[in-house]
Amino acid sequence: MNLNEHLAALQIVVPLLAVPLIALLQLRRMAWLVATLTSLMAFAIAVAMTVGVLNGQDYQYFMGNWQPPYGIELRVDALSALLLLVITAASSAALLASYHSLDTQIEPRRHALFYAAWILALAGLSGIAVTADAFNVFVFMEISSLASYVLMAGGPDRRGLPAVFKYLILGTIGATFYLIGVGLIYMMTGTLNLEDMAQRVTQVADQKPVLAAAGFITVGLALKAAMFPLHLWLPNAYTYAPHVVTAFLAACATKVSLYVLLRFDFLVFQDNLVSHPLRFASLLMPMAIFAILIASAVAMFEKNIKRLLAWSSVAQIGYITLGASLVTVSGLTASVLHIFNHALAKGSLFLAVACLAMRLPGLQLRDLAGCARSMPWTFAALVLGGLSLIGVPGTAGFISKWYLISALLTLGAAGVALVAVIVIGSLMAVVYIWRIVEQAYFQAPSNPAAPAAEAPLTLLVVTWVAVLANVYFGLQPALPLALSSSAAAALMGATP
Amino acid sequence: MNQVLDVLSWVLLSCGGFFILVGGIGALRMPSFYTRMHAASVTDTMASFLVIGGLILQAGWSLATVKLVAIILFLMLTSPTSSYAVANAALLSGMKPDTKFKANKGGRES
Amino acid sequence: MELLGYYNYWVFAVVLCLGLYTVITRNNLIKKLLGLSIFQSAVFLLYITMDKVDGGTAPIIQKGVSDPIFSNPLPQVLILTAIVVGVSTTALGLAIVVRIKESYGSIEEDDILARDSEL
Amino acid sequence: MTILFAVFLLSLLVIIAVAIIRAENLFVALMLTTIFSLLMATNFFILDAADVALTEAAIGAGITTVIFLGALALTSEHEKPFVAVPWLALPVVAVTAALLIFASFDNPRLGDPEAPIHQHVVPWYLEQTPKLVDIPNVVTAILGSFRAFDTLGEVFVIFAACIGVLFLLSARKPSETRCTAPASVGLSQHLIPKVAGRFILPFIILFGFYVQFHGDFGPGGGFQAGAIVATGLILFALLEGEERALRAFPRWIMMAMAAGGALLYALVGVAGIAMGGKFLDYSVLSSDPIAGQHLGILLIEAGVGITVCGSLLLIFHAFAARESF
Repeated sequence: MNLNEHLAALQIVVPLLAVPLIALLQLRRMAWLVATLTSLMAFAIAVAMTVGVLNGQDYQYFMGNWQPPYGIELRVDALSALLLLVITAASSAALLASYHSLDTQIEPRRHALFYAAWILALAGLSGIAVTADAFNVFVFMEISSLASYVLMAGGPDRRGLPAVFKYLILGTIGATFYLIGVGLIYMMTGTLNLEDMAQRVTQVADQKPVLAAAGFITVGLALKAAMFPLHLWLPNAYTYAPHVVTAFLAACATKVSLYVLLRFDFLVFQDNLVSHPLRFASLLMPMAIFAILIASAVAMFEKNIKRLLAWSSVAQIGYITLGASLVTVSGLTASVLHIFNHALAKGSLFLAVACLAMRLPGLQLRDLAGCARSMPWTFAALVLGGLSLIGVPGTAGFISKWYLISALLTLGAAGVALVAVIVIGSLMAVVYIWRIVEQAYFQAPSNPAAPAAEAPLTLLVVTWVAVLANVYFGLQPALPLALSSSAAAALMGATP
Repeated sequence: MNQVLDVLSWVLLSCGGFFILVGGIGALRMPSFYTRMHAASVTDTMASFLVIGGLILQAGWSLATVKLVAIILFLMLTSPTSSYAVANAALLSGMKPDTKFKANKGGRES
Repeated sequence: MELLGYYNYWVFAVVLCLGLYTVITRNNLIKKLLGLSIFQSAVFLLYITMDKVDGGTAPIIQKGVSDPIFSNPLPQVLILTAIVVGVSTTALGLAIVVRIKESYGSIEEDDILARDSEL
Repeated sequence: MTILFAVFLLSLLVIIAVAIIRAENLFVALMLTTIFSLLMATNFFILDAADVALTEAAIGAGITTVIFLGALALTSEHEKPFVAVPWLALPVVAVTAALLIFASFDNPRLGDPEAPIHQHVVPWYLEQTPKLVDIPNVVTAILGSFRAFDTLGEVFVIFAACIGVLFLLSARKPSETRCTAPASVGLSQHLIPKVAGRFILPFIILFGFYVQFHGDFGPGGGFQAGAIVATGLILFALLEGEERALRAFPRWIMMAMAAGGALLYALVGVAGIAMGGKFLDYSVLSSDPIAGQHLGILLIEAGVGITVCGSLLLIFHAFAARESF
């Protein structure tokens, strides 16, 4: 039995097998242990597959040994491998952090159910990344969404409940739109396998239903990915979720929907709809620009640190879509690279926030005054993560912005204007990160409830591993770069 | 023989349809809650038995007949029970049955 | 008669939009969920409409029937899944609504917003 | 004739949808939604989707209503009168509808045998099912074998909902809303429902098992059977009261069912790998591939039924027991 050929299936099956076990375990430390081990195992599988993909191996798996398009096919290429790395790494880091962080936020007897939902979210997200079947994507999207509603509603603040309810409504509308789109394409092509679909859409003479399908799929996934005018659910849902959950989901949940969007738009529609690249670009680009400018501006005036970072996430999704909307290999490379690097930066920032929240549960900006003295490590991590978010050379954030700018500059005059947008966005990021730094480092301690001690050691260690990963991938970007450039080439390769 | 059965079953079916109509009109036009329920119960019992009886004649001796008989038995058990539950709930929530025959509610009768 | 062949699609569109309208406009959270389940049901209708073949029967193979016409089984399989997804979402949404009612004392969206801004 | 009947039912569907929107009493709206689901199920039946009709009737009309009722009992029945005129929503929704109808003219006509979906993939299923899987119900063959991975996902969707509801409703209540309601005694004071219910109960469970094991040959299978058996047990809880129901059928059994069924399904898949095939490959389970398929489908359908039943019961009891929590 050669396990290597089953890796693609094991990526989902291992977490799925663990879920019932965790739900049955009533001991919370045991539940945590099993969940963490599962997540680490999933990470190991993702690493193994990444190595395989870089060596040119093609992970194609037929579920139940039925040939596609009759059965369900799993497929891992460079893009999915990158996504899987992000998902499993974020989950593992956040789970390690949750050992301490969760105790203050959720009653101990509910922990086992919480971890079961967590691993379900992990399985759902990795399922979306692995599968090559349009309907299977929907099923795993629902698993991950249901699980993430549960995770987000776990926070102690009652304002989290209406926020999650809103997310549930909008998320369900998004998923249902996706389902309508898939239904319309299925009606015209008779297949659900993405590869097969891409070939058969070309033969559809009349395009009205396919066009409607493209619209529904794009809008539905944009809702789930919190793309600019459809981002309304995100800030509150992230703010009131338990801190480790925010660290996990902010790093990967919206990106997975973006991944499906890229897959559909570049693999299925690109080749087949008349002037598709033009339509795609003209719709997405303004949205991306608005996202960068408006969301960054809102973040500048935000008073709660978590909400500030949540708004910054909306802006960063703008960068990713901006790269994709160029419809060139270099633009897509930058876009995919930013998926990876933003996950690193945002993940480590939210982990640092989790550290901070151990001593300062309110997380209001004004309470931060002078806290850097008592929590030097936490704030150093916040600053480094912030630098990566801004895109300072030497950090991961710099690499993707550099690639984005060089992709834009090939466009000529219009490109320069877009570069200006990126520069303005980055400057705004400087402002909102500076507001935290200023409060924490340069204000005299005024808050009587100021923290007296550093966060627990394990939490700090996890945070610092994440932060140092930012620096490492800022100096040694070879791995994500190789993955994202081959992913971009594969996506664009669909066009002749 | 077949002809007779066919005619008979259609008679039953149309009678069933008629009682459904009557029940529907009654449920809309009767003056109070309890009388409406009374009218609606016609569709539960009389109408459905007639319709299913007609269908049994159509089906002849087959597995479908057994299933239809099972449906009749099921309806005989459940529909009175549900009517009871509804009426009981109405009574408990404070809806008084009109015992003094004041049918001229709304002044419809002189 | 030709146009009647599209009637199902129109009903799908209308019911879908009625559901969406309820979700967007109503303040009451339970009403929103009811709207959401109508919205989802409409999609079931879209899929099941596709599966019909003239003169077909349910796709259950019977011995002895020569050259039968079957309706398409695949959309049915997909919708079985979607129905279960629908009830799962509804149950989770209702659990959240119950928690909202307990901590805010109301299930009307504007009341909830008002109560949060009091803080 | 059938098409006229279908048109009538579909029009009724639209009317009821409007009525649901207009109803201000949530209880009324809920009852109308149940009628909506039943009408939908009838439509599915007319369109030859017997399996889906059964599922919609059992889950859409049955279980969903029960869960809604549980939630309504914990919240309130009346909607606040609706005042604001939705100037924005109306055009958005109208435009969506118009676009969909516009696009529909290029859709294949209802029942068109030349439609693309009847040409690709599906003919293979209809042709190969007797040879490869050899069970009469093609829907079950696709659900249980060809697209078994979707079904595995589906089982975990309902398990996720069950975990979520338990997690959310096991939170401590805010102190001001805590009350010490007496434990519910159900309908045990009412003679007629009690007698009738007790009489029907075994038949409901029996029917559930019939649907479970007849799924290979006719409409039915794990989802429907799980929902039907769960309905029977919920009826028991309604008749006898929460407390007695939980004593007869405690929570840990339900949890073991919900988790065990999902585990069983996944393990059947792993057995495929262990015996040298792919995940969810049943052909290797036995020396004869077709016998292996039969065994695999039987096992996973059992897993589905057990999980669905356990999860739905847990969800119901989570709502029902919240009052006295």
